[in-house]
Amino acid sequence: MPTDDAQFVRVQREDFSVDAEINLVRGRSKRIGGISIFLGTARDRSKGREVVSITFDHYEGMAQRKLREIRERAMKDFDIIEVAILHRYGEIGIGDNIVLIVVGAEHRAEAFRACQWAIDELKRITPIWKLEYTPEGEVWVEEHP
Amino acid sequence: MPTDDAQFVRVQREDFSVDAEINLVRGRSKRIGGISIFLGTARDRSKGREVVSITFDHYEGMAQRKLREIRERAMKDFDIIEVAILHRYGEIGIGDNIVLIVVGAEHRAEAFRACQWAIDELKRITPIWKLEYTPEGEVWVEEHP
Amino acid sequence: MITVRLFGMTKSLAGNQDSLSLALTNGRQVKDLVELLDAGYPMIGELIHKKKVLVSVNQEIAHEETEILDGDELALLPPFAGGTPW
Amino acid sequence: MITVRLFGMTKSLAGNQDSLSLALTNGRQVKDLVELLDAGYPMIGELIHKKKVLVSVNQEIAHEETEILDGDELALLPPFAGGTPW
Repeated sequence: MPTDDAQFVRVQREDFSVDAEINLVRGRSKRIGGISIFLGTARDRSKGREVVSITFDHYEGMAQRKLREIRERAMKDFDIIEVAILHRYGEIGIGDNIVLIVVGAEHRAEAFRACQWAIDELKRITPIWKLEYTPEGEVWVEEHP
Repeated sequence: MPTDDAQFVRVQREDFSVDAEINLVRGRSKRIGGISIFLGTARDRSKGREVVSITFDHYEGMAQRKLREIRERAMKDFDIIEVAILHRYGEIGIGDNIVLIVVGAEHRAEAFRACQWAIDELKRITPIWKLEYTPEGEVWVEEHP
Repeated sequence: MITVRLFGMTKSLAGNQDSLSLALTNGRQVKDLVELLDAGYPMIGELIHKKKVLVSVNQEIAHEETEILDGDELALLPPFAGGTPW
Repeated sequence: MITVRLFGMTKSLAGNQDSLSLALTNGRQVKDLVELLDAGYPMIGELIHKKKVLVSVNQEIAHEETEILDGDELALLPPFAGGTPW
């Protein structure tokens, strides 16, 4: 079936509204009863360092492709109805939104499972990089969980 | 420490904004990096029956007390920073919001764990009842998981 | 006289009243209240015996021997159904 | 000439260029590209040998023997750090 990728998977500079993304997901089916959401925000500390702001760099094209792949696999492998995945790029202030995953399902257990899987997988395969600005200078963050 | 119960735990007739509740939670600490949210919405079917609308009845006073208890236990038993719990009462249309749990933590794994625990516990101990209107009549829903 | 608040299906079973006023004269424990309900509202009494409906005293789940004092807040609690059923 | 896109720390290691233009004359596989990088950008070459930086061809992670054809989209990918680190 054709998927509305461009709506449900986005890498964008602008901030997003969680309510708006929830409405997009729940608009897909009246069977949705449980929505699990993960929102990642910019903390003021990272590995003991103070962080002033963060800049995300992404591989345009490949990043979107990987997020689409995560959405499609989530919808195939879990008993869920819809998934939206958003990631911001550019400069992000402390406390601001970075990443959002919204999973709508009939049953809440599957919504939670798929949402956790999607954020783990996003971190693992999506070509996005993070530059942290600290009082001591800039650091490209390397993370291997 | 004194807690802001009335802000973070509410049983209300009006709809709520998920963004507003997230902002309430994230306003508590700049250490928050992962926010796990559960939103329960009204499905159009329940146990094979078509549902036209739902009315929630609650035990005013005891319901709030149980939700406060869930918030306090969550903050004591999990490595999280803040929790908001909201439940609506009165008539709720299909697709509309029923219940919201927002958990802010430094790390996402604990946010997910606490959020799942809180919704399970809410269902178990909170004196709230549901009347479903179906084409065949009204049914008080009995649920023992 | 004591007042017992009703919720959910217990309200329907009592003709859609929000509460019952009962003369608790032969004792001061929850089991005495249940005896009165058995007599006046046998379907509610049966649900209590089956533990499908719980009795609360001052917003805490009570047991058969829980004492009832003047001014206590009593309620009948059918199975909870908050949140979503799924 | 081939163009290799740079991201994250590989950009910093190449003097903040967004991409490198390299003359790939002695072969047409990813390992030939890596040899060129070893010569011109030894710190990047070392990260590739340690598998800390991956090479992608047409947006897919490539291996040493992956063929490089004219018009292919090449990139160097340091460890991903999307989402939140926690």
